[in-house]
Amino acid sequence: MAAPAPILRMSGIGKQFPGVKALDDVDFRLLPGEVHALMGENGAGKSTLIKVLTGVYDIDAGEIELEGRRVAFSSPLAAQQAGISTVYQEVNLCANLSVAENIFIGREPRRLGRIQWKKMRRRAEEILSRLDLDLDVSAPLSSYSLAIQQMVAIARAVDIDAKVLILDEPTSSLDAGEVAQLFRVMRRLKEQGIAILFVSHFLDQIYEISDRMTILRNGTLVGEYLTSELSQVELVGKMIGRELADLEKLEDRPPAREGAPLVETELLGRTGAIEPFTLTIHEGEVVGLAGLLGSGRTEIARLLFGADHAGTGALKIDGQAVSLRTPRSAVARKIAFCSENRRAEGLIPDLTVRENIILALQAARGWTRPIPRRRQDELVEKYISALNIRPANPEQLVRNLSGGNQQKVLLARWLILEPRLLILDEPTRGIDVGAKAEIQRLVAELSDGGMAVLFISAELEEVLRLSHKVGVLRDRRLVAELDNDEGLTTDRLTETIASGAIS
Amino acid sequence: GCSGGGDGDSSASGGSAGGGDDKIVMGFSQVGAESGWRTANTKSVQESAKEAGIDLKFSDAQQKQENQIKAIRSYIQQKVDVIAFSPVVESGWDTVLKEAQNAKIPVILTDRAVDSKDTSLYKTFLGSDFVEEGKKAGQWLVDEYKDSKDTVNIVELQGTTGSAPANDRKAGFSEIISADPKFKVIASQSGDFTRAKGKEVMEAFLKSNPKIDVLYAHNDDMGLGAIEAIEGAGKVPGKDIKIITVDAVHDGMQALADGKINYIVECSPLLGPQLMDLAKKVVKGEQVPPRVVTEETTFTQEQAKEALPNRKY
Amino acid sequence: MTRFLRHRLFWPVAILVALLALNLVFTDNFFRVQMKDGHLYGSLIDIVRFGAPLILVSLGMTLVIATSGIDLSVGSVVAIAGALACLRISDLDDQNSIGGVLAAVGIALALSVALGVWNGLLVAGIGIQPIIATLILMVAGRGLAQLITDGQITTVNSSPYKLIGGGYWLTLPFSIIIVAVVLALTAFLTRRLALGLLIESVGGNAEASRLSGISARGVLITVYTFCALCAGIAGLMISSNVSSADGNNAGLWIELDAILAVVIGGTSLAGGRFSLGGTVLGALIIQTLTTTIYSIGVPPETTLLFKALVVTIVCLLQSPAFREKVFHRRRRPQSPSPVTEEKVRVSA
Amino acid sequence: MTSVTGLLDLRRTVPQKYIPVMVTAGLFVAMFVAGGIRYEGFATGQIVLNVFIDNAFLLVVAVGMTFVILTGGIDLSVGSVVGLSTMVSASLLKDGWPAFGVMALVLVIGAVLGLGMGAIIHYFEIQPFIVTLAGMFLARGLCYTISTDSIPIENATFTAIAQTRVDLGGDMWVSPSVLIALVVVLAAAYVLHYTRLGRNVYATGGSEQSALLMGLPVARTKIAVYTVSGFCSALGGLLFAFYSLSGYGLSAVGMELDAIAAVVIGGTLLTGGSGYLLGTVLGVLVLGLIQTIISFEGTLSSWWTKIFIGLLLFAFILLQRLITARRR
Ligand SMILES: Nc1ncnc2c1ncn2[C@@H]1O[C@H](COP(=O)(O)OP(=O)(O)OP(=O)(O)O)[C@@H](O)[C@H]1O
Ligand SMILES: Nc1ncnc2c1ncn2[C@@H]1O[C@H](COP(=O)(O)OP(=O)(O)OP(=O)(O)O)[C@@H](O)[C@H]1O
Ligand SMILES: [Mg+2]
Ligand SMILES: [Mg+2]
Repeated sequence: MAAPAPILRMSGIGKQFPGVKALDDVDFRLLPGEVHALMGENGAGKSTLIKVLTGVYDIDAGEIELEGRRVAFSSPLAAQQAGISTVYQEVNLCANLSVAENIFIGREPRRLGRIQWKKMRRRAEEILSRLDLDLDVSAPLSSYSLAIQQMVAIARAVDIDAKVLILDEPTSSLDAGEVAQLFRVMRRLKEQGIAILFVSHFLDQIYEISDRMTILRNGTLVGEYLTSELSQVELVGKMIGRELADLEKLEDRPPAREGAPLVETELLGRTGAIEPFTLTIHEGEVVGLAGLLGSGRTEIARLLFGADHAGTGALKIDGQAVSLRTPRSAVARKIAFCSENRRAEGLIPDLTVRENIILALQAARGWTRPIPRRRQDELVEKYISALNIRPANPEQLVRNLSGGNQQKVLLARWLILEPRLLILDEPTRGIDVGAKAEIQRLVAELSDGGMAVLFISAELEEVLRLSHKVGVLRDRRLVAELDNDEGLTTDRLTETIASGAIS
Repeated sequence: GCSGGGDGDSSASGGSAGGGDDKIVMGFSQVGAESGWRTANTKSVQESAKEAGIDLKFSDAQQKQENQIKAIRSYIQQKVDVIAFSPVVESGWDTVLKEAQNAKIPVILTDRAVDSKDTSLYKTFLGSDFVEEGKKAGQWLVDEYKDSKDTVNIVELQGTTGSAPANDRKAGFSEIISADPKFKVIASQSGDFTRAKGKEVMEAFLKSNPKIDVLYAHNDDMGLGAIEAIEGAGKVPGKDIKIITVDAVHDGMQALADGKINYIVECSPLLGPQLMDLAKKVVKGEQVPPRVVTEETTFTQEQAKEALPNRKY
Repeated sequence: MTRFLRHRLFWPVAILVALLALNLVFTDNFFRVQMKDGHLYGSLIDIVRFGAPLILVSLGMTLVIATSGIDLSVGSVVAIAGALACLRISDLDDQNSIGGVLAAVGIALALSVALGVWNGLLVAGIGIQPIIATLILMVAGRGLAQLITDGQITTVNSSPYKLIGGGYWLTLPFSIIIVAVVLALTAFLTRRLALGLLIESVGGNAEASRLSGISARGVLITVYTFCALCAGIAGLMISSNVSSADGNNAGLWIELDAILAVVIGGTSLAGGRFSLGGTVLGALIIQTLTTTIYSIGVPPETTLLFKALVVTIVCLLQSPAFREKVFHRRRRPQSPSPVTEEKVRVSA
Repeated sequence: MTSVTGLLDLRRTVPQKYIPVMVTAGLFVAMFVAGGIRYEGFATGQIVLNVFIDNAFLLVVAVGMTFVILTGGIDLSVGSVVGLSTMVSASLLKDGWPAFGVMALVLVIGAVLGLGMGAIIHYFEIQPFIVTLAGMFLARGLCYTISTDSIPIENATFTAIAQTRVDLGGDMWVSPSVLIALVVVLAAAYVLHYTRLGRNVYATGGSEQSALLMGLPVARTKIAVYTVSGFCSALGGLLFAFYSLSGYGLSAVGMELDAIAAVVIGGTLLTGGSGYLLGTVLGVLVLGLIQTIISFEGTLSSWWTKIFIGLLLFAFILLQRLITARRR
């Protein structure tokens, strides 16, 4: 293999956290002009490897060479100055600043030390339009959905003049179109000789974009492979250490049984967020929502949960008109909502896994009726093993969990509530292949047991696989409601989304 | 005047526009309301103003010099006839007093002095002499122990650190007793002019100093707190430990009459009548003495018993 | 041993012990506790007894801080409670009547609770930032206390009232017993019942808590009310201890000491996890420091320098980053900065 | 004031984010008008100027505090540093030091104190509250070490600055301190809006961790804001020394609360990352105007003064809050 000299080489890397050996003697190299996928289950150590490399954490063992020179970055700033540009797993931007600033902060266009705001905004618009985004760049980042924030983070990273670009699960909430945009950009950068490290749990994406992959398992190196020489099945086998049997078992979804209508909306809407829509969710039914970034899926979910106040329309539960003023009243009616933004709207980072899991149940019972500790332990144990949360330590702080495992904790919080309507907004964000299949199976099982589910995902396959009925959104309007019969394919969905037509 | 102390909030100044008729308008800027003594002082000023037919603009500076300066400025702007104030602190009044002088408004200081070199900035200063008070306290002690040869162990409860009465009462006292080496101040600590602190500090003193003969407290309140501590430790205040305080507030006088305190140096808050007299003279343009010391006395236990029934305060 | 060393409260305890030991050098018998007239008597007892009001206020403050709030008004509530109780008692025909004293205490505490609800409504109902919401009561409340006492010191002569802050019961100072009861109650509410979990989650991430169905508003009002109640009890204690109410000075600056105690105890001002034990230790450290200053005879002019020194040492020793940098330990216990918290803007 | 508004970008028709500041400004004007209607001789330009004259030092201190609070920190030492600055100035001037030497030294002392606190806060990861509280004790303690008495300032330069009036025509005037404070405000607004340091301040306050991961110099920023705050406090101390022409260990006790209150009333979030310097200016003015109103109200007793301040503050904040909430 007459490969060019690696631009980056990490050897014998070890990293120990209290109680967890996150990395153990890992070797890794990155060649210029390649897209290198870093693969592994949730908690395998991918993000840790990236953080060790970019100076977020000190390393315990091993060494790093960049362009043949030994380096040890003391901070992400130092790594950035040495030419490594990184998008970390959780969106790490400052939501209080404007979109333009988030792209440019630290390297604003200046004249005589004075920031040129106009120029900055213009250039930000340019950069975003190259990613097919048309945003008000002077609006604060917090006014945009998580997916858009993710795009902004990417925009920032690719604009930084770098030799190495690291993308840690940048696509976890992006839809197909956005991913395609990103890949176009990545290919262009690759042609310029930039080395790209890419992490994703979407195998299709990996096979589409990457040239080479390194697989980690439990903090140890499994090996480095050329993507073209490793089949998907082999890859999964190496990641989880055994064969994955039931990945595609859910293929055909039974038609919805005739449950009673659980939730009915009548022209429910909120100005500026979602046009009035009418939707019925039956017991035991899985309703999927499909649409592009910012099309209003999350807004529907929030209205149904009482997280936002509806401006117009009516909501009926069990045939009775109700108004959900707070999430609390929704929970009291056994509606659960698992937010897409686990960091801002989901987890309490300083509490333990156990506390995070029982939080909603405890809140529903009120503080005067604590859940007995024995019962807590049972429940938590059950879901730790059902969702394979690792490390399987209920007293671990959630902040110390890997991204995927945090997502599972959030799911577990709502599952133990045994709701009647479970709203899942991007529940499989950042979850590995094995666990994803597990979660999908769980959703199917629960709905068979009579639970209604509103399922939102950027991944159309997933929506199709699970739902009985798919609502299609476009420009904050519910434009179609399609039954999931034989005729419905991802292509047809994409078409409906694109045309905005009523079928 | 007595206690100092701090107060952590915003502030005030006072008086609305003064009328131009024959009634005298006086702007009075008080230090604050940090102690019972101070409120008695305020009350005295307010009541005697009413009696004297003087229109009083009152403002409370909450122990902040900047607030007093603001208040005085606002009086100047409201064109009052005379300004009186009890300065929070001695220095730093020249600028604003000059403004008053330029506006031809006479100024009277009450309770505390200022250290301006230019004494023409104010007409007169009415108030007690804190150093003198300390000296009186020391003198009583010297007389009391003049026959004894043994060392006299003294503990001192100081007022708020840095405040004028604390500084001066300490200085006056130690000036007198330092003449005789048998007087030894074995512990001296700030009790912030409050009962609670006085009690707390005294308890600590009692624990760390087995032999205490005399307590000198910069005001009655700290002395009263200390009495509780002394009783708590199983000693008899006034006998086992002799107590000297300053102020002569009602509760203090009561304790003196009850034999729990041995000697009180009066520091009267009732400056109102004298102040109004001076104000009238000053407004009329009459000559007034540059320094008017308030009529103050000292009390022994017997004198206290006599004086107690007809004390206003 | 290392587990012991790593315990959350190891450093506060060590500091407290060191301070006490320092006293021993200057005062013989510092640790001696004797029986005197059937009462326990000694410097150690004094520290707890004088620290009692501070401990109470700090307990309430801990819960408020855990919700990432702050309560500046405690000092004023201390003054108001004491003033009102003393005013009522001084109006009694028989100041020693137990019923009358109980009624006075009840009214004072009821007013404290009302003030706490007021704070809670401003913070949770109207959404004013806690520091400003409670600043309003801090300023106005001091005035209210002075209004009640007419700016004078209201002296009472009531032995039942005296019991609260200055009396003894079962050989122990009654104030210590009150503190123990309140502490036990707080621990029960927060750790046995689920209040603690809800408080920590509201403090850790308010929006996430709301979306989990927690009534953040209810939690906040509860917490501010509890804090004011604690301050009220502390106010009774302080005024009872000297049998008088001082509307001008009672509880002055106690909010600073209380916040300091909470922070020394290891609770972050950013909210989230709180430690009642740590707070009690923190308050004891502060009180011991005060006592130390008196007993080793630090002159008043240098008191503050001494305090600055001790506070600096305390917080340096408590900082893992400092220990690691100074004691040259090899491995850094990860996590870029545990202090940093994500802030979630509530976009409602 | 207007020039600050000009600095802020009002190109778009009042973007959402400026609404709170606009509301605060509107309420301030309303309060002034209400005062003018209620009290005779209130609605004059000099009243507003007096608010500036009497609060110039607070304004400067609050500017420093704004930097700190924007990063999500807090600085309790400012009041003591003001006190210390007056004390150092007074005692050195008494010893015959040259005025400008003293000023320079005082500013350096303030900045160094701030730098030290910032470094401890950042490198040892200790909560700003305790570090600056220790700083507060330290500075106040140093005051007493210098002297427990107040020391008058008789230096010619200081006196001249203190007693100069800058005439603005029409019988209105301001003190040089006001001009200094305005320069500080403009400079700070410029720094916050137009320099990297300023933007890093906002980013650090928004999320320190994100700022770190975005490769921003968080350490430098955090230390810088405490240095700025220390410097501003020292400068505020000099202005205070001009104002009172004396040094006193107990001066500016509790000023940290006034400064924090001004910043927060101005709409800055104590959690950091959001707020404008114009808001702080308004906050100081509101506090000052409340005092002026009270002085015109006249006959309030000591306690009613406090209750009245509390009520005015409450009314102001309630309206501010309600109007802002309705607009959203
Ligand atoms: N700060 C920390 N403290 C303690 N343990 C940690 C910390 N950060 C990560 N870990 C642990 O290290 C391991 C590796 O985590 P890492 O985030 O690298 O996983 P990952 O491969 O990125 O997983 P995912 O796909 O879910 O993002 C996990 O077991 C995690 O719990
Ligand atoms: N193009 C856009 N322009 C302005 N605001 C947008 C845009 N897209 C999204 N937003 C904002 O993002 C928020 C979330 O959008 P929404 O809930 O509609 O997203 P979604 O359909 O769930 O899609 P996703 O979560 O994948 O972005 C909305 O409040 C909206 O204000
Ligand atoms: Mg990861
Ligand atoms: Mg969404």
